[in-house]
Amino acid sequence: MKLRLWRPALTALALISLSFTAFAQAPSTAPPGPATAPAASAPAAPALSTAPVEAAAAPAAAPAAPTIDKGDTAWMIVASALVMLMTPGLAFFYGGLARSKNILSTLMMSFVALGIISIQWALWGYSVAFAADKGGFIGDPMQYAFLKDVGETPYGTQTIPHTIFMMFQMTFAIITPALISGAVVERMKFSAYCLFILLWATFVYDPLAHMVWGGGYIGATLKALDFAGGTVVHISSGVSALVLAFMLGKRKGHGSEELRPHNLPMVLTGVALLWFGWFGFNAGSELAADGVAGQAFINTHIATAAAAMSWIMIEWFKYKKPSALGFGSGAVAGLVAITPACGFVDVKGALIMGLLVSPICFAAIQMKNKLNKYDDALDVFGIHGCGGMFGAIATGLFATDKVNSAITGALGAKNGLFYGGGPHQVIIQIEAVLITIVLAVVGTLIIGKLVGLVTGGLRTSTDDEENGLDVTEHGEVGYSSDTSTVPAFAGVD
Amino acid sequence: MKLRLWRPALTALALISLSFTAFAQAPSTAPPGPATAPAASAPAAPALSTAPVEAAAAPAAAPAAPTIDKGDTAWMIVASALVMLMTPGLAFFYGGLARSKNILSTLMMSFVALGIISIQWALWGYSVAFAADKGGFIGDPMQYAFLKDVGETPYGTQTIPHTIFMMFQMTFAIITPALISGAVVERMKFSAYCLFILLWATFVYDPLAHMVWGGGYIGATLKALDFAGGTVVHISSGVSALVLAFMLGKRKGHGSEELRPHNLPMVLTGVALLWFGWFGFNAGSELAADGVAGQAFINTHIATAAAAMSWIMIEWFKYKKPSALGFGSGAVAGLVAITPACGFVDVKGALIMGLLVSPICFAAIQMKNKLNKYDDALDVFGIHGCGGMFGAIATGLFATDKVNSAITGALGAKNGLFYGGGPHQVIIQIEAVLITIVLAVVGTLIIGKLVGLVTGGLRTSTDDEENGLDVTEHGEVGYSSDTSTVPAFAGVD
Amino acid sequence: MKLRLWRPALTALALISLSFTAFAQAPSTAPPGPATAPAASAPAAPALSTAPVEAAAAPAAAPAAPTIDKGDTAWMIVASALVMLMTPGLAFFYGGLARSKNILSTLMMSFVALGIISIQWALWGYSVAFAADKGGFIGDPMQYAFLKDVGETPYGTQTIPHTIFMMFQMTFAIITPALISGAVVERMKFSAYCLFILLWATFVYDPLAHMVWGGGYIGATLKALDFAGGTVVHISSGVSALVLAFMLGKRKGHGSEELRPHNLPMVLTGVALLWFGWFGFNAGSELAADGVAGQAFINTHIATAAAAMSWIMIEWFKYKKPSALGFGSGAVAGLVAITPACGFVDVKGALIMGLLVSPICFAAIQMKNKLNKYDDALDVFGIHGCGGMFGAIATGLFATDKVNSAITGALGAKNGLFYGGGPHQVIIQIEAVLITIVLAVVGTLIIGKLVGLVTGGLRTSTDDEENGLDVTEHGEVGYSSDTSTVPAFAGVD
Amino acid sequence: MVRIEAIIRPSRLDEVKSALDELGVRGISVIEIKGAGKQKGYTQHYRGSEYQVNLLPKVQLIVVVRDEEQERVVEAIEGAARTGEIGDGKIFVTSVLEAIRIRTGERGDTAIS
Amino acid sequence: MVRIEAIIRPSRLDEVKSALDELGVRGISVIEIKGAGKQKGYTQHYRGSEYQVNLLPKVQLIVVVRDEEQERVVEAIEGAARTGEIGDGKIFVTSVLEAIRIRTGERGDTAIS
Amino acid sequence: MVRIEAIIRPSRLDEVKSALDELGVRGISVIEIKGAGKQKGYTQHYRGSEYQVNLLPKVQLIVVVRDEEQERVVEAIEGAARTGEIGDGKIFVTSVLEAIRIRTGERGDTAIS
Ligand SMILES: Nc1ncnc2c1ncn2[C@@H]1O[C@H](COP(=O)(O)OP(=O)(O)O)[C@@H](O)[C@H]1O
Ligand SMILES: Nc1ncnc2c1ncn2[C@@H]1O[C@H](COP(=O)(O)OP(=O)(O)O)[C@@H](O)[C@H]1O
Ligand SMILES: Nc1ncnc2c1ncn2[C@@H]1O[C@H](COP(=O)(O)OP(=O)(O)O)[C@@H](O)[C@H]1O
Repeated sequence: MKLRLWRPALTALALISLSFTAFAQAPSTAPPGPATAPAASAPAAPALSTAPVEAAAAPAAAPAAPTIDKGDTAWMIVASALVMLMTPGLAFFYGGLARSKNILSTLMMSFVALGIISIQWALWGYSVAFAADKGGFIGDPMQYAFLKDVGETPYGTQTIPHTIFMMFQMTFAIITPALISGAVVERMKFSAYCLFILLWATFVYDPLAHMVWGGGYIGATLKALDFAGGTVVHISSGVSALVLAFMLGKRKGHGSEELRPHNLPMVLTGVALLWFGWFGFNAGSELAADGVAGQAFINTHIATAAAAMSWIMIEWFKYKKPSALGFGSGAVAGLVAITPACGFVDVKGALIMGLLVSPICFAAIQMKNKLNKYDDALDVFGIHGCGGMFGAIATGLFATDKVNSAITGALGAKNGLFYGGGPHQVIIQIEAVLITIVLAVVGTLIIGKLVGLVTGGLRTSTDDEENGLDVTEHGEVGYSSDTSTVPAFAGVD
Repeated sequence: MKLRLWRPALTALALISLSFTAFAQAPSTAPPGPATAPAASAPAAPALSTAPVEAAAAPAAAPAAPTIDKGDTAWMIVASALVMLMTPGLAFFYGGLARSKNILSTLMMSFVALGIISIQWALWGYSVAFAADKGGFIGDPMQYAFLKDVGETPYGTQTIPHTIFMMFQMTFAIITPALISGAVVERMKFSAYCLFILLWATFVYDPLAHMVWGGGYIGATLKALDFAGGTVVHISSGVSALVLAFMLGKRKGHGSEELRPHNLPMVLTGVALLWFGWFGFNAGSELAADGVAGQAFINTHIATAAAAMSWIMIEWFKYKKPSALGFGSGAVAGLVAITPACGFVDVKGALIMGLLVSPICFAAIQMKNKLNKYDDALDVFGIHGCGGMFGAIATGLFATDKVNSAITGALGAKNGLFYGGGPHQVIIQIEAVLITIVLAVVGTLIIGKLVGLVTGGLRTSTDDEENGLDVTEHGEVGYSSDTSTVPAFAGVD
Repeated sequence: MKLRLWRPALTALALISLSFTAFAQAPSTAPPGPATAPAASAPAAPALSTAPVEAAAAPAAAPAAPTIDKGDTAWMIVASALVMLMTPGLAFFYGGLARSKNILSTLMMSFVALGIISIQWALWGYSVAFAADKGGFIGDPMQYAFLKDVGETPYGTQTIPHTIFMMFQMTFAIITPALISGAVVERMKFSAYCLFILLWATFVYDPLAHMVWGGGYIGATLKALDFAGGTVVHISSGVSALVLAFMLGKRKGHGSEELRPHNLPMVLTGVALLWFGWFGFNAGSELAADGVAGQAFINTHIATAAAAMSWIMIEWFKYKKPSALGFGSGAVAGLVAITPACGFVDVKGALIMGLLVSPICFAAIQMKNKLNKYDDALDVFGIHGCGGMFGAIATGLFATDKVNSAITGALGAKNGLFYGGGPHQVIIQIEAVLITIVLAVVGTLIIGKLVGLVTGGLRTSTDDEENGLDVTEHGEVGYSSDTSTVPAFAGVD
Repeated sequence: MVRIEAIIRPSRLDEVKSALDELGVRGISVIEIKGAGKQKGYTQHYRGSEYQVNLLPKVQLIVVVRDEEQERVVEAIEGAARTGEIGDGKIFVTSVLEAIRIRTGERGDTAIS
Repeated sequence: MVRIEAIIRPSRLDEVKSALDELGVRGISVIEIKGAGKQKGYTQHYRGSEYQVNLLPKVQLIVVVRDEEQERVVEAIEGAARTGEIGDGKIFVTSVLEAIRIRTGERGDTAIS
Repeated sequence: MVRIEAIIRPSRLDEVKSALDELGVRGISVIEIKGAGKQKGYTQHYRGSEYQVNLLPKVQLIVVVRDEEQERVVEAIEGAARTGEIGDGKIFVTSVLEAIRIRTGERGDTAIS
């Protein structure tokens, strides 16, 4: 079976490489950098188009000199810091769900993304995502390479220093590959993982971010709506996680041993940091401290609360035991679902999306357990993949220009099905989801295969897996007893 | 004894219900919403009255078009996120103090408030608290129901989107019932707790918030000072906690077994998050990034530092062992005490309040131990109740319009006893405290009784209590060993 | 040997005391308070000089009425909160590295600094650091004593309330002595530690802060560059830690027992909070939400990411095991190194500094292990001392007025060696480093000796050390089992 | 000498310790263990996966006493540890060949007195 | 009665429990321990300091059974715990003088049935 | 064979392990326990409530050796674990009926060599 999968994948790789070359040669069509007039051709990130309009109301006709607004800047500095904190938050969310012999290995898979992707983003990632569009697929990899010309002068018509916008986007680029790690913990080689996320960020995330927010096909041409990253962040990582889980195979002991979370308070620590940081993620995606940011903020919170409650309600009815893990899982599912919609829907929409996403994700995980075909260890596909798809499509149902006039204005999209826009936007949203899925599946297959060749397989030895990756991959243990040479029990204890 | 308590309580319930009905029919007297001119009749929340004055200095006479200030908005978005983080902070503060077999149950009592109250607030809570005043007691429950008309246009004369103000206030509404949980952990049914906080938020918190900040009796008529929630948040929750502790009875093993905190580093994690988030709580209550916010910020910090030191000094003299729990308890006591005063007093006042609150709370807890009549497990009454009362009254001693001109200006109050205002304000503060106590006691008795009827008693079975609520109520354990079916020791270990 | 050390130390003490007296009598030369015109003689803190220039562009010639900018204020309130959070972050970073029998004692050494130094700063510390210059060494200890005149009116030409600036600086004053604790954990008396940091803050930190940022010799006369505290915070604490480690002697069991970190996830929690808070520390040091803050922000992040990666790369090559502790140690080293440079260098400079600092710190720790002469338990000197020195000197290599025009403008410094400024600035930076080292060594020796006399030795008894300081100094244990009187194993377990 | 190994409920440890104290038995060792037996366990759920847990927290007490004390000690433990509910635990007695007090090198009965 | 003390790999605990269950042995006690033996340990590094760790996580099972069950129980444990790799562990059998069921005060064989 | 159960101070574990290593004893099992005895405990305070703690952290070592090794092993442990202060701990020796190496099925003395 595996062999058959590789063939189309390799073809696709060839195609992708080809197009990369092609784009690189094509002349820049609409450089959104501050050097050239960004006016109408500015990358159609939702925030990009709405915020400046309000901020620079007076000299509306003359976009020549975008000025920095200190209030917006203050908010976006903080928002960037908040999103940065989400990656450690994710680390603890995942870490608590792992077994204690893999706690450090699990934490490191998130933390190392802070190391690798930050540098990748500065060197070329940001340029691939946000420089002048090349064929609707990527940005000019050279234009902002090494953050050349990324200084104080705002990007496009924004009102914050370009550095801050770049940094804000970097934090998204960091957490997305880290999300994937939840599917592969407890058995993937650390070296393979590091290489994988470097390539995945470059060939999957960066182009996708460009396509949606950087002036590429999905955002600027298809005119799909994705306020804060439903497609770019959650569907892409969730689907890639699923593919990678298939490629890696199940953990040793899956099905026979009981693989339970070793530290649920740590999981809730992660949930708390994610929830907190997500305000930066979602409300920050407006790139301004304005009314849309306010709406995005409350939508984020309401959807999360609703999803957390709806998850424990399911458990309450099914098992009579509403669980802490259920609350946390629901909260994350709610955060995921509202992400693409947060700046486009009203509170009612947010509430409904929150209430609905949990049954969907819960069912998806039940299905996984029944099928028993793959071992998506911490349910990245179940929560981020499925929750992300639901959110992206529901955005096409609930979006309304009453909340954000840019929808039918600068963004050129339509209102949602339930808000008088007809099925138009839903279909577009589905198209965006499909493109994302294809890119994620093909990209992950190719990159996973390649990395496996380089690192001699993606998986650690069975022995290493049994002893735990903390000791075998990192040479440490998470919890140590004071009794000198007595390492802590493999348990928390 | 119990029977005798219920009688006046039920009478009070009848009265409360009656007044609710009455108010609901009465025509709205002074709708503070953006639709009508809020000018002088604007809800007299401290922040509401001071911030805009400064912000809109130029067009002072024409309050017709309150404009959004991006600096204020940036700050208040962040402040809301900070206060949201306090609820998880509280969860860890309490969680570490519980025994490990109840760690998740204790965490969940705080986290679930993020779920339940967020939705309650959006549906009707906010409206009850902040819509047009009805008889000084509640706001019109319909006006903002489902957040109708809560959009970008500022509330009253504020300078931030209405959504943000609503969200900021929501975070207060969430943490307040969660505070109560500290008294009832390790034995209260989760179902009973959920129902209790839903009703308590509706019938105790929301009216109280209205009375103090929403244009109701305590703030607008009595003209008591409460900058960030000494009465609304701390006294109300502390007193209710005491009542509920009486209603529930003591934990099994109380007095015979030693019920010690299972994880003090987790307690300090909670303290850190609470301290951090409290800056949003206190300085954010100014609703603007201005000088009063700055003063509130430093007062908060100084009082907290002083209270933490003063608590460990007591321990140092008494036991020769200044403890980490003492530092944390003192810090929280200091945060509680300064809450009503932070925007009204100078640094000297804050320092003195911080130094004094710890001996008071310490003595209250000693008294509890001696009396041995009730089992306020994590000392909610001892710290929030007593610290809150001290803070509310001390506000009447130290408030000075040198720090905040609104005291004798828009708020119509007087300077404190030590700052030339005579005993006037102290007496008013005491009245506010008493009203709060009565409302909390009566409300909790009635609601507690009602909930007990619905859920078949407020307490879990003795067996469940012995086995720990994590397993019996939530079907999980906090810490698991890797040794598959060997659940972690009931201990941390 | 020890005797010989005390002689020069005592001489130095005499000299220091003398100069204090002298300065106290000297008339104030350039009071930077808001009362007098701060114009050119304003304290040359980097931020002070750059931010207002941009903010108050219009009335540039008339510095009479510095106005508050709400965007800057919003950012600086949050930045202060972020830096405050670093001290608990440090507590967890250190706490996880200690053994579990000393977990609370280690945490308390950081937390208590929040208590002690906050009060010290309000009473006299701020005044010593930031009031009118006295002989280039200290500020007038009376001018701002008890925060007299520290209100809403901005300090110097700043655009934020004076209270906020004072608070922001306070958070620096708090964390710096706490940093020292890493060298002395697991054996220093808590009483001795408390007294030590009180005196050290007063006689080492405050004068140093004044000399660098408050208008004193190093900043205003020597014109050394230190954006956010390479000398003031890291070198001073790192060097003092080394001296104190020598004075205390090694821990019992050092060399024979294996003294391993008891909880590495807790270490990573600390790293996460430090990284997050450091954005406030570094970008906040601009005191404004502007382009330089943006640059400082991204430099901070890039250097940290690079240093974390470079540390695990060393481990990867040397042991084939890139470790979580290595990642965390590298991240902190990167944060330390970029601190003095963050607002002065470009991204390339930040990246190089990040990549280089880890090998330097790693080698320093290796050297410590080989020499085996002192027991700097948690490597304060290895990371903060060495990383800080590297950073301070490298600032003289990479600083460029392309990034921050104030370098060659208001600050009167030169560009770095690699940016056309010649060796001038490097030499000045080295001088600043040397002055800092001398002050730290002499100050610590004298204060350490004095404190030892007062508290009857700096060290706990060997028995107490063996039993763990949690029980013996604080009367608590960190982790307790539910089995009533069975305290948790001395181990986590 | 005999080695008395008692497996009891964690919540009875305090009582048992007091009971032994009254008998004059000073030295004991305590271990946190898990036990399965007649006492029924419980079910845990993690995202819908069910885990049947039948190893429950118990405390194991080890007391080495002179032969003649065996009966009294066993009875004291029994009395203090009994709740009458399933899961109270067991006491096992084994024979000890030798006991040594490390501090002094004393052997036999004096080592444990 | 005999006290069978088996030191096994943590990952074999489930199998061993099932095997005993099949034999009808219901009561067992389990302790998490560390063991050193022929199985080689591993090296840890903390900031360049090397720590050689040779105490590895094991699980100790205690089962008290009637003398006649000894062989079957030992064989069941052996079979379920064996992987054939170094580190599988040991079983030690000691003689039990007396067993008491705390709940009922039953003694001897009936205490453990 | 005999089962030597030594209760020692956690801080002496390294020494004891080395001493046994020198004797050629390779296999040991280690358990973290709590012990009460002559050694005095300490007081904890939590918000003014006093908790008297007299169960102190100890380490229990289990070594099964051939009868003839008993004396040498006991002496080695004694020597390495002794500090001379109260609380050094105890060594208890019991008789082992049978030992089995799970990996190979070997029984008796060869199982533990
Ligand atoms: N045969 C046995 N061997 C070892 N331990 C046992 C045995 N039988 C019971 N135990 C221990 O005693 C505990 C209580 O036993 P259980 O059968 O549940 O209740 P009871 O002792 O009241 O009949 C078990 O959890 C287990 O730890
Ligand atoms: N003589 C002994 N006394 C006590 N425990 C032992 C002894 N020998 C081995 N063990 C325990 O058995 C475990 C496995 O022993 P080991 O020699 O590593 O492998 P194997 O049993 O396969 O030969 C050890 O980790 C230790 O816990
Ligand atoms: N009779 C006993 N049975 C079981 N364990 C004991 C007994 N006496 C002492 N111990 C263990 O030995 C440890 C040390 O004993 P203690 O009386 O404090 O000091 P010492 O052994 O130096 O006289 C105790 O903490 C306990 O674990």
